[in-house]
Parts: sequence; C-alpha cells; structure tokens
Amino acid sequence: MTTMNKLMSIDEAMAKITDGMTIMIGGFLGVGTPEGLINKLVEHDVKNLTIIANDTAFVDKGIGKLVVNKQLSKLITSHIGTNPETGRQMNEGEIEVELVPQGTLAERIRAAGAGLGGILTPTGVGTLVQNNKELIKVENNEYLLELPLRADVALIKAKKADLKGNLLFAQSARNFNPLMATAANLVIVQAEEIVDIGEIDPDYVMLPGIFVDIIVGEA
Amino acid sequence: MTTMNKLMSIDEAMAKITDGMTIMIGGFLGVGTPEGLINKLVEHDVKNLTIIANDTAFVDKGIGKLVVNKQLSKLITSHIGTNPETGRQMNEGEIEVELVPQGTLAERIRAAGAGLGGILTPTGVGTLVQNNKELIKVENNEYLLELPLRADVALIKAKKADLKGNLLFAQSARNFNPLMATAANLVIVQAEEIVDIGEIDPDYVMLPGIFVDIIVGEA
Amino acid sequence: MDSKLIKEIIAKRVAKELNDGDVVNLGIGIPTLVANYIPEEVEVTLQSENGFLGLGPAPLPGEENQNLTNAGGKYVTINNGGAFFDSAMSFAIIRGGHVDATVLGALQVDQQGNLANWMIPGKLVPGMGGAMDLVTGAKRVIVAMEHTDKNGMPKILKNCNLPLTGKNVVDLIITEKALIEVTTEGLLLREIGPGTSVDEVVKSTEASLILDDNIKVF
Amino acid sequence: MDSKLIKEIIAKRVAKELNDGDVVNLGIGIPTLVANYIPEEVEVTLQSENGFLGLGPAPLPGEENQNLTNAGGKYVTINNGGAFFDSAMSFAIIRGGHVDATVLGALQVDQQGNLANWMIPGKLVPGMGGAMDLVTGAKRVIVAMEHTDKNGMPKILKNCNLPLTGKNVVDLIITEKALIEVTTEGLLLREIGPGTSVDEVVKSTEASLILDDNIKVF
Repeated sequence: MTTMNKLMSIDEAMAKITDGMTIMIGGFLGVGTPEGLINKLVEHDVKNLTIIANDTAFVDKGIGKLVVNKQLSKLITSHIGTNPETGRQMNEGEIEVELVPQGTLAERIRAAGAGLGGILTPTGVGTLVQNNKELIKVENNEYLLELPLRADVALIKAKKADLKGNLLFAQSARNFNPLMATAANLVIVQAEEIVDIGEIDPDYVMLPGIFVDIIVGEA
Repeated sequence: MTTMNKLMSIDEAMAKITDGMTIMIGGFLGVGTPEGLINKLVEHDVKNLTIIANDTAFVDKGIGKLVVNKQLSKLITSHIGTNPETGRQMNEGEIEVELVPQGTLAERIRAAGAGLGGILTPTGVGTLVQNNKELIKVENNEYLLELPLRADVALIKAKKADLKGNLLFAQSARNFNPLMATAANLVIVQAEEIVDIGEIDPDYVMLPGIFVDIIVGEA
Repeated sequence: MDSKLIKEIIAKRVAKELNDGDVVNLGIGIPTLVANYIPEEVEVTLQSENGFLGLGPAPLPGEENQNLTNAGGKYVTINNGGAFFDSAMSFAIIRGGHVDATVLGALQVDQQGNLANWMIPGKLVPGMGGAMDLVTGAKRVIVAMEHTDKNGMPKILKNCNLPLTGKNVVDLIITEKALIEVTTEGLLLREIGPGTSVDEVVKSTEASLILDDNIKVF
Repeated sequence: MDSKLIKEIIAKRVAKELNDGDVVNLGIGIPTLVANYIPEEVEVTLQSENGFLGLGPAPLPGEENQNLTNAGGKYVTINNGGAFFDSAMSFAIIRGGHVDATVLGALQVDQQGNLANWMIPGKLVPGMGGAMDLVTGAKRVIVAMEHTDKNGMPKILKNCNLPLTGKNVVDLIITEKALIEVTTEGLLLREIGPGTSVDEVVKSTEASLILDDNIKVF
C-alpha cells in the first residue's frame, strides 16, 4: 500500500494560494485561527482575496492582519466590530462586505460541504438580510432560502492531526474549522501536534481525514 | 444548586409513551437501537405508533419486534428489505410506509432539530421520491425541497451517559441517534454505562446533555 | 444614577427571570453581568455561541486557556458537565429552540416586539454576529438595557427606525426603570424600578404603555 | 458460467477502476467482493454509509463487535486511521461529492445512464436505503451486475421501466461480458469479458451500443 503523504512545509503549502482566490479561514475572534498560515499569507502578500470567516478578529491578530495588509477585495462574515480597519475599508469602498448571520454562515458552509442546494432559515426574515433573497413559506412560516458557500481553499487550525488528516480540535477553537474543511477544494491544516496513523481513536475523530489535503506543523 | 435528576427506571420512562405517538428510534439494522426500550414498548403494547427510523431491522431484533407485534400504523424509513413482515403489512394495507432516501432522512431530522424550514437536496430528483414535492432551481441545478421531521419522543441508545445526559456512542452504533435526540419533544436514552458529571471530557461529548430528558440503564 | 449601579439593577432583575434547568445565552455588556446574580438554588446552563455549553466564570490570573474564550473573546472556563461543539451545532441549538432564554442589549425596541441592535447606518456597522439567530430561535428573548440613550432619549419606541435584528421577537424588556412585557395587545408595564414612578417611566418611553392593574416595584 | 466465477470476473474488473487515494463506497452483493481484488499498491478508503470511513475486513471468529457492522449488517472491522460519525455526516460525505466512486448493483440501466435498483412495483419494495444519495453524490457511479437477469433477459435497456434510483447518474457499467461507458452520445462498449464476443454482447443488450475503435478483452 502507498501512503498518501499529506505533510508539507508551510512555504510549499502557502505557495498554492494565489491572487483572487476565495479562502475560508477558521476561528472566532482569532481563537482557532491558523496564525502561522496567516503570517505566511501576509508575507506572500497575495491580493484581491475573498475571505469567508466568522469575523476579522483584531488588527494585530488572526484575519485582522490580512485586512490591515489590504489583501482583501471581498469579505463574507458575521461580525467586523472588533477590527476598526475592516469598517474603515468598508466605508471607504475599498472592500465589499457581505454580512451574514452567524448561524446562517455556518449552515451555508455546511450546505456546500454536504451537497445541499440551500437551506431554509427563519433567521433574518423581516430584516436587511432578506434583501434579494427568495422568501419561502412552509406551513405558514416564512423562511429565507440561503445558498451554499464554497471556497477554493480552507485554512484550518487543529490541535492534533494524524498523517491521514484525521483531526482533533481544542475547546472553543473548534468553531468553524470542521465545517470549512468540508466546503473547499483545497484544505490546508495547521496542527499543533502531528501523530502517526492509529494514534487517534476513530470514535473521537472530529473531522475525518478525507477532507484534509495538506498538513503543516506549527510555524 | 439543584441537580436536575434525569435518571429514571425503564418502567417509569416508558410509561410516558402512549397510543398514537410519533417516535424516532435510533439504530441501523438494530445496531445502536435501544433494545431494552423496544422490549418494554412491546410489553406495554402501545398501538398506532408512527415510527421514524432508518430501517425495521429483523423480525426478532430492534424495531422489527414492534412491527411483528403490530404496534405501527405508519412508518417513515429508508429501508424495509430485511424485515419481510414490514413488507407484508405494507402490501396488505395494514401500515402506511413512507420511503425516504437515507441521507434525506438524516437531513430532515437534523433540519427539525436545527430549526430549519427545510433543505434542498439533489437526491431523488427524477424519481418517485419527487412526487408531491416542490422542485426548486438554484443556478440551473434542480433540488427537492424536503421538510423537517419531528417526533413526540426519541428513543436513543448510548454507550455512556453522564448524569447531565452528555452522551458517547460506540462505533457504528452512533448513526441516527444524536440527530434524533435533537428533533423530539421527549428524549429517552438507554445507556450501557452511567457516570458522574465531569467524567466525560467536554471535547469528546458526542451529544450535549441539554438534548436528553430521561436516562435509563440497561434492562 | 451611577452607571454601574444601573447595570447592577438591571442584571439583578433579569436574573430572577431565569428558571432552574434553563439553557441561557447571555449577550455582551449588561447581559453578561446577569450570571453574577443567579440565585444558588437555580441551576442554569450557559450557552456560548462560539461553541460550548457550561460556560463558567473567568479563570484565575495565569490560568487562562488560549483556546477557551466566550463569544466576546474574553477568557472563560467551562463547568463540569459542559460540552464543546462546532458552529453548526452551536446554532442548531440556538435556532432549533433549545435555548430557553437569551438576554441581549438593544439600541431600540418597539411596540411590535421588534428589536434593533446591530447597526447604525453610516456610523456603526459591527455586524449581527449571532444575534439574529438568537432572537429568532430562543424560546424567550429578554432585552436588558438602560431605559434611555446617552442623551436621555427613549429607546422603547412606537416603531424602530434603525435596521432590525428581528421582527416581533422580543418577549420582555428590562431596564433600570421598568419591566415591560411584550403582549399581542402591546407593551404591558408590569413593574417599575427602584426610585422611579409610573409617570417617569411613561414620560421616558415613546411607545404606548398598557399599565398593569398591579404594578410592582422591583 | 458458474455464478461464483461470474461474480469474481466482475469484481476483479471493477477493482481495476479504483485509484490510489480514492474514497469508495461498495454496495451489497457483487460490489462488496471488489474489496478482495484491490491491488496492494492502491490504497483505497472504504466508506460505510452507516457511519464510518476505513472499513476493514471481517473480524476473526469470536472477535465480532456488536457495535461494528457494515451497511449490510455484517460484522466488520475498522482500519487504523478510520473515523466514526453520525448519519448526517455520513451523507454529507456522500452527497457532498467526497466519495470518489460508488459501486452498486442494478436491476436495470439504460442509455441515458438511468439506474433502477430499489423496487419492483407490486413485488419487491425493499426501499432505497442510501442508494439514491450515493448515485447523486458520488463523483463516479459504477454499476456492477450480471449482464442479463435470471431468465437471460437484458438488464441494459433503451429505457428503464422500473422506478428509477437516479436519473443520468451512471458513469460505467461492468458485467461479466462487458465494460460499457455511459457517454453523452450513448453507451460505449470499450471492453468485453473473457470467453465472449462483441456479437454476443450486442445480442444480450437491449440498448444500442457504440462500438469502440479498439475493443479490448479484460
């Protein structure tokens, strides 16, 4: 049997990211964001990225660094309040921002990963979120039809990865990471610890290795 | 602080099930089905049940026993081929059977638990499954609008439960169990092992305890 | 009144609304303070929308865990019997009606139970985060806020004029001056805060208030 | 030909279609046999729709685990590096295009790539189980079946007359007599089985076959 080697250096891995790509990045206010991958993205200075992420963290942390370095042209997110630079770029028209309710963001990403054509959610009915969306009535309740969100690349942070890419996440650092790994064409994981196949109990795997393409260690 | 006591005897627990209820039952060909709860249901002989389950197992195992004892009036399931009695009752018009693709069944149950109004799936387009369903086009692809499935009661099998109802499942006995526990008004779990609060690592909980109402031990 | 005292009054009154066994999500600001006033005999499980149940108090200095924060990014702990999960499960819990009560701040609330708390066009656009899901999915939506804004202008209006977070979603409004229930007939003033009067509440509220037969002081 | 031999011929030929690194779901019957013929240098991860990846061989007698069966209810094992999950994740993997190939049996297949394998009205209604999701979601759908039915009647038809499992879903048909690719132009006969002829294949097939320029014997 061959062993599919998913291990790669961070430089090799991040060389796969080019201008104009759509990238999902895990994390919640920086917790669970692969900081080493972000730093390398800043160094490589790829531009015109569309970023899909829960938030833009802080000016000096996580996705915030990409914003400060002006690498985004579009942002799909639920919250930008903790990073004033994101708000400034949005107000100045430097980046396009699509604000999505957090639960809807999670379901749209999951829908893409699960091959669904969309989901019906009550969230956002009667608000600005409803604009340009189909309203569907089911048994007298109104729902918005929300469409799947896919990406070229997902950047994921794990606590532990085995060589097949099976992942464990730590505490609240899990958040969007496992979902995003199902909805991107190329999934790059930065793992705090990399272990041999067989060292993670199959019952406790939080994301099956088939979703992971590339594993890098800590920077 | 009070301790919400979820522990109950199997008799007390199953006394809550009455004629005509809609009941979800975990398991896949009997694996992961709470056999003790089924045996008690057979003993109590409640009738006219609507059962939602992946399959009807075998005549002498799992949900199959309820079929043989003629306790069902309706069945929503993906597969009945392993239990000839189910087919006989269906053909004789004794029970109504709604056949649902397995992945659609999982998503419909999940949708109910997650408060979604429905999901769009490509599964079943152009087949009998499409009958009486809305066909929705998204970006030139066709999807069926599939609606949530809820139940009065869910009967769940776990490997381990703590006193708060946090659950662990064993191997392929997980299947529909955690999903069904999110989509029923009353969730009764039969656990092989019951442990104190704090004995299950929060990172590895497979179903949070807030979904569980009643815990019973092995019969 | 001192701002700290106002917040305390509000948080204390909100805490009394929580029942033993409730699953509760507390928003940032005043709602977070509610946790400090939950009676000992009431066991509440706090949900944190970034992905866990069993939210505990802040850790001791030096015991912070980089991977364990609340939805506001502050270091927290998890109680015995808690559970971590991903964002899809977190919002399945919220949207699916498994949260008994959510307590949120507001910019405006109105007679229809509409809530605005996520943006001021042209000025402040932080985004809705999880708020729209919380107000849609939680069984009970409790707004906890100061009765008037910084300039003394009413925040309880006939009609919200800021973009809504949710339509017809609020169940209860608790301020330092009043406890108001949103009913199908309109806003019902059931209690007033310490050191105020029904008159003062009515004057500092734009919305019409229905006065309960037996208005209590909390 | 002996039925066991027929099955072996089919399973062996199907096995050659699997590539190193593929995630594969094998249906019940002939498809299950494919696992026995995967070359050593090809690493395939088998998915089991009841909830795991890394499906391994049957356990030794006495080592059966009551909680570990395949989708047919037979005791199996899990390989190192496997993972268990719930049914929603299992079908997210299937429907979401994360399975490279699915191998299924069939009652009928037709020129449009339609597949019927889940019911015979009035006679046999086992239900579709996971088949409809598999044929919709897998990147490649391979039908593995005997070329004709028990009565020697063709199963590869101009148009299926049994209720469909999926519309325009089949990519490849492998029988003991033929390897046929479903193309936009129609059914392309690319290979024939051992001990048969193109003539015999054409005669035992109702659908029109496009003959490849270079038909091989497998």
